[in-house]
Amino acid sequence: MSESFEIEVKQHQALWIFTTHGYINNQGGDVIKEKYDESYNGGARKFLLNLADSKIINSIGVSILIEILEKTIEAAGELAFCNCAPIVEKTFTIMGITRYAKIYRTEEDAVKAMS
Amino acid sequence: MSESFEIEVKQHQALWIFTTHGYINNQGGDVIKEKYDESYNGGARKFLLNLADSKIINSIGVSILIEILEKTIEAAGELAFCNCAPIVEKTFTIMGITRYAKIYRTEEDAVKAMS
Amino acid sequence: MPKEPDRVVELILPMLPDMEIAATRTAEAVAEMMQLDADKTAEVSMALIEACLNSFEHSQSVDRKVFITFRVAGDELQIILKDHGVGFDPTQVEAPVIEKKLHSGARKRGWGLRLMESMMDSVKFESGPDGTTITMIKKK
Amino acid sequence: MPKEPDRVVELILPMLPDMEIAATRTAEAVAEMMQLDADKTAEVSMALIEACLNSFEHSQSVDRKVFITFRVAGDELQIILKDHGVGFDPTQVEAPVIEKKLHSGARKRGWGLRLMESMMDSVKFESGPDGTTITMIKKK
Ligand SMILES: Nc1ncnc2c1ncn2[C@@H]1O[C@H](COP(=O)(O)OP(=O)(O)O)[C@@H](O)[C@H]1O
Ligand SMILES: Nc1ncnc2c1ncn2[C@@H]1O[C@H](COP(=O)(O)OP(=O)(O)O)[C@@H](O)[C@H]1O
Repeated sequence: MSESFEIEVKQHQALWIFTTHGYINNQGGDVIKEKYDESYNGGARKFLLNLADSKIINSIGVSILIEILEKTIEAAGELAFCNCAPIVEKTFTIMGITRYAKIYRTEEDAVKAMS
Repeated sequence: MSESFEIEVKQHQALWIFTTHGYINNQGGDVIKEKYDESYNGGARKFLLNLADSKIINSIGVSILIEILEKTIEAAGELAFCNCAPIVEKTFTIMGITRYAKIYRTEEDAVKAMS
Repeated sequence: MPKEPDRVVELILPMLPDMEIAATRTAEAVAEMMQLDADKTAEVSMALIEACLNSFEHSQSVDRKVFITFRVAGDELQIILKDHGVGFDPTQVEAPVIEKKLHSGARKRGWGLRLMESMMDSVKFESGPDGTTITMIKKK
Repeated sequence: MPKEPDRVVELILPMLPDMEIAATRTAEAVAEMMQLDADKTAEVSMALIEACLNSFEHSQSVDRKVFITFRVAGDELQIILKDHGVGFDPTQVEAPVIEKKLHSGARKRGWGLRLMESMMDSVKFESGPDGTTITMIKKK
């Protein structure tokens, strides 16, 4: 709600990890896109979004995630998600996003597989 | 809500410690009263209620707490609370309960003072 | 783009166990909209719980509903809670005193109105044979 | 003691940012009343968020309100959401396909109806110049 959306960015070798906090709506999506663009412009091509603390999303927010997914695919990069709440995973599955982005159970699993 | 109220009972020397989980309404109050009566009938006279996980209460629930407070005072015993949410402490203060029952910040503080 | 709507949320609840908690959930969402702090939000919820429980328990309303309007106006949250019950005279309600309650045989209940008044900045009762309307205000 | 009321909760929300979250809070309270499990409750909330956002964004309703009725009947949760907007023809809405969306220049949006239909057991639209009514059902 009015509690603002937050995001932390960290780097593990070539992998950029974004940890989100809060509702992924249009504003939340825009914040993710902004951080994504910054690291993309710095040369990053491998991205992991840890959504453990984003248990509410909406289709406007997710459409922004599709934008960054498209950009990643076009650059022959890789984008994945981890720690998704069941409803988030279900949403990504319904939309077909899971055909283009892997979902890992934990951040550790993701880092291991993507490094 | 429909999630049921729970209570854990433990003993530290002569002090009986009840840790509550959930809404202290009429049902929650009844559960506390039942556990209180059991230990009272076994001879207990010193009681501590840890309310850390009961952030919602209502006046019906609190009126049951007044019953056990009365019974404790009549037996020259001692009843105290700890880890109260601000709203719970405020409620007890408004009602005057804090004149007859101490409120400790932590369980550790309470155990130290009451042992 | 049409003009911005008033910040008013209306909720109609059935008089059923735990429905007072549904009222607090809505109150919390409205409180967030006006960025009321956590302590004040909890105080609003407590007052609302007591107001709902009174209607549930005492109103004898036949439609078994409470009608709640939340209105944010500037820095104020106004809550109007109505039931279509038998009403009561708040001036005839005895003020509760803990020393009296702590005597054996005394009714321990009777704290609802006191709590509502203490938790809110103002509480007004209008009550008669068509029911009870409580208007409560909390300032930011 | 009057008879038990129907398990119906009514909510009227202003079309304001984040008010869809207020709708989910009420839905959660109703879901708890019928002991709907956590996953299904989250699915109901997601469908409700999408339905609200559509009314907020597309209805052009002049009163800027959505009217939501939650009804528990046996093992079913029925949600009726109305706006007094311009309406639309759901049969004319193109089904979204991720492969098309992933092409540059493509509109990424257009998932709301799909999500609502996938999250609920049934979704029915009635829409015309007086507005849109969506009836959604979730079974326990
Ligand atoms: N909505 C209402 N309709 C009818 N009577 C009410 C209502 N609210 C309060 N009352 C009356 O006022 C009295 C005091 O209420 P309250 O202070 O909340 O204490 P309690 O509910 O514990 O008795 C109630 O016992 C009841 O007689
Ligand atoms: N309540 C409504 N009032 C008017 N039009 C609506 C309503 N709900 C949906 N629509 C129309 O249906 C379209 C598809 O909606 P949806 O699948 O939710 O995707 P999106 O909102 O992202 O466009 C909208 O773009 C809009 O034209």
